[in-house]
Amino acid sequence: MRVLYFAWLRERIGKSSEELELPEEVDTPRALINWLRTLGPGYAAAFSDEKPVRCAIDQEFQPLDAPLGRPKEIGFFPPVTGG
Amino acid sequence: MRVLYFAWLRERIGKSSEELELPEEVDTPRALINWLRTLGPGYAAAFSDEKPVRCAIDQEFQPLDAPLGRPKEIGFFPPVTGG
Amino acid sequence: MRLVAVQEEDFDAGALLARLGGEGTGGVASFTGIVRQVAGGGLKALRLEHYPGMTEKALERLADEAQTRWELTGCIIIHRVGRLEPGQNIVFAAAASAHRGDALAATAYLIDQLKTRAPFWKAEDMADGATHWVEAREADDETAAAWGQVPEDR
Amino acid sequence: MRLVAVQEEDFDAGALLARLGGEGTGGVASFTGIVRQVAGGGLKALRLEHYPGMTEKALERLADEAQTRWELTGCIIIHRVGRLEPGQNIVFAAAASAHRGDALAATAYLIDQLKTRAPFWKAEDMADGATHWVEAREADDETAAAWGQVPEDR
Repeated sequence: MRVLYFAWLRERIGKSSEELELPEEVDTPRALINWLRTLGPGYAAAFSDEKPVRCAIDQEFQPLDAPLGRPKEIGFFPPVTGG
Repeated sequence: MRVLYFAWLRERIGKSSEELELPEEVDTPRALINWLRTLGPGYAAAFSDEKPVRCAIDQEFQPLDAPLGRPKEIGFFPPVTGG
Repeated sequence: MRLVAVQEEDFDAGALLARLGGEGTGGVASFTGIVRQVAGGGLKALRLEHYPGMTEKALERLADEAQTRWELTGCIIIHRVGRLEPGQNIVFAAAASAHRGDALAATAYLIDQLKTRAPFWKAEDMADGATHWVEAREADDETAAAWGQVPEDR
Repeated sequence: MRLVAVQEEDFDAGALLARLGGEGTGGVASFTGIVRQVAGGGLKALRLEHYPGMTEKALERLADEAQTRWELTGCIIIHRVGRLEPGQNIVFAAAASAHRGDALAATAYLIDQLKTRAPFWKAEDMADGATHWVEAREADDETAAAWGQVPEDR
């Protein structure tokens, strides 16, 4: 699965996207966040607080507890600030 | 006093403005309308129905029963339709 | 920046918008009114008449009111008069502010109020030779009044 | 007429407005967002990041919603990305309709919704070398939600 990071999540993790093989038990974005935290200090820093983290599954905004399914991509980012 | 007519009032009266000496008892726009009606058939046609007639005293919208005072000019016209 | 005008010539909306984007401006809202063909397609042209002198004063007052009600960095009202064909510009209102809500609300206010509080009159010249004066719409009165605290001046 | 774009280049608001004045259009409303200098004057530039692909889909959806809610003859949303200095254009939203109220409301809707439902992020590069990500404003959520019936998608 392609995982994308934006804004300060991208900066803390040090990359804008990567292909990851997820363990089967990762079934929500929140579970994915918990798993990502174990990948290294950058991830741990990016996801130290879940409150300002939003996500999109296959480019649709979803709550962190939405069923993950088998999407092509998932994006993590802070609340949007366009306009 | 300068009296101005706009839109279909101007068309029916056949002029856009004129200088008139008003009798002293004409003390409101409505009284002025009643007096104007006597000046000829064009005036009578223009003011046959007061309901769609609006006025401005010295270029300020005023109700027909406002005190006339001694303005420099008074304009009569239908409800406005700009924009 | 403030500009109020009554004119026969067309206006350049892009150039006007550019003049509103100054120091402290976060957003510029605008409304451009266009002469609309009537249902059935018989409109040849509008003729726009106004009350010279009074019109400019009325528009300046609307601009004053908008600048009092909202925090604006600029405000424009331009209204054309004379003969206007379907598809041509007839009116332009715009407001600039640090905040988008102020710019949007002020623009809506200007155009809503202008419809009922500025001395313009429209006649329609039809393709079949008929000509008639446009009647005022009650809905416009209600829209203008919905802003509240507008002087009872019609 | 419908146009949705995410681009680094500036846009020409006047040319865009002209494209919206077509058959049946009585009015065109627009909002142009401009990068505002911060209080104190220390902002050198904004950097606008977005989620390519998702952003365009989100903007197309907002245009769809506006065209469903109001009777529009046209609709434009353009959002710039990359480095933008104070005074430069950042976003343009416009709507055309037979009726002024529809054009004005749709334009306000587009810009209010865009603030909370399109994946853009702003970082501020300050003149003193500091750089920080702009935080989302709760007031923007409330303004967007006030339109009602918006999918709970953040």
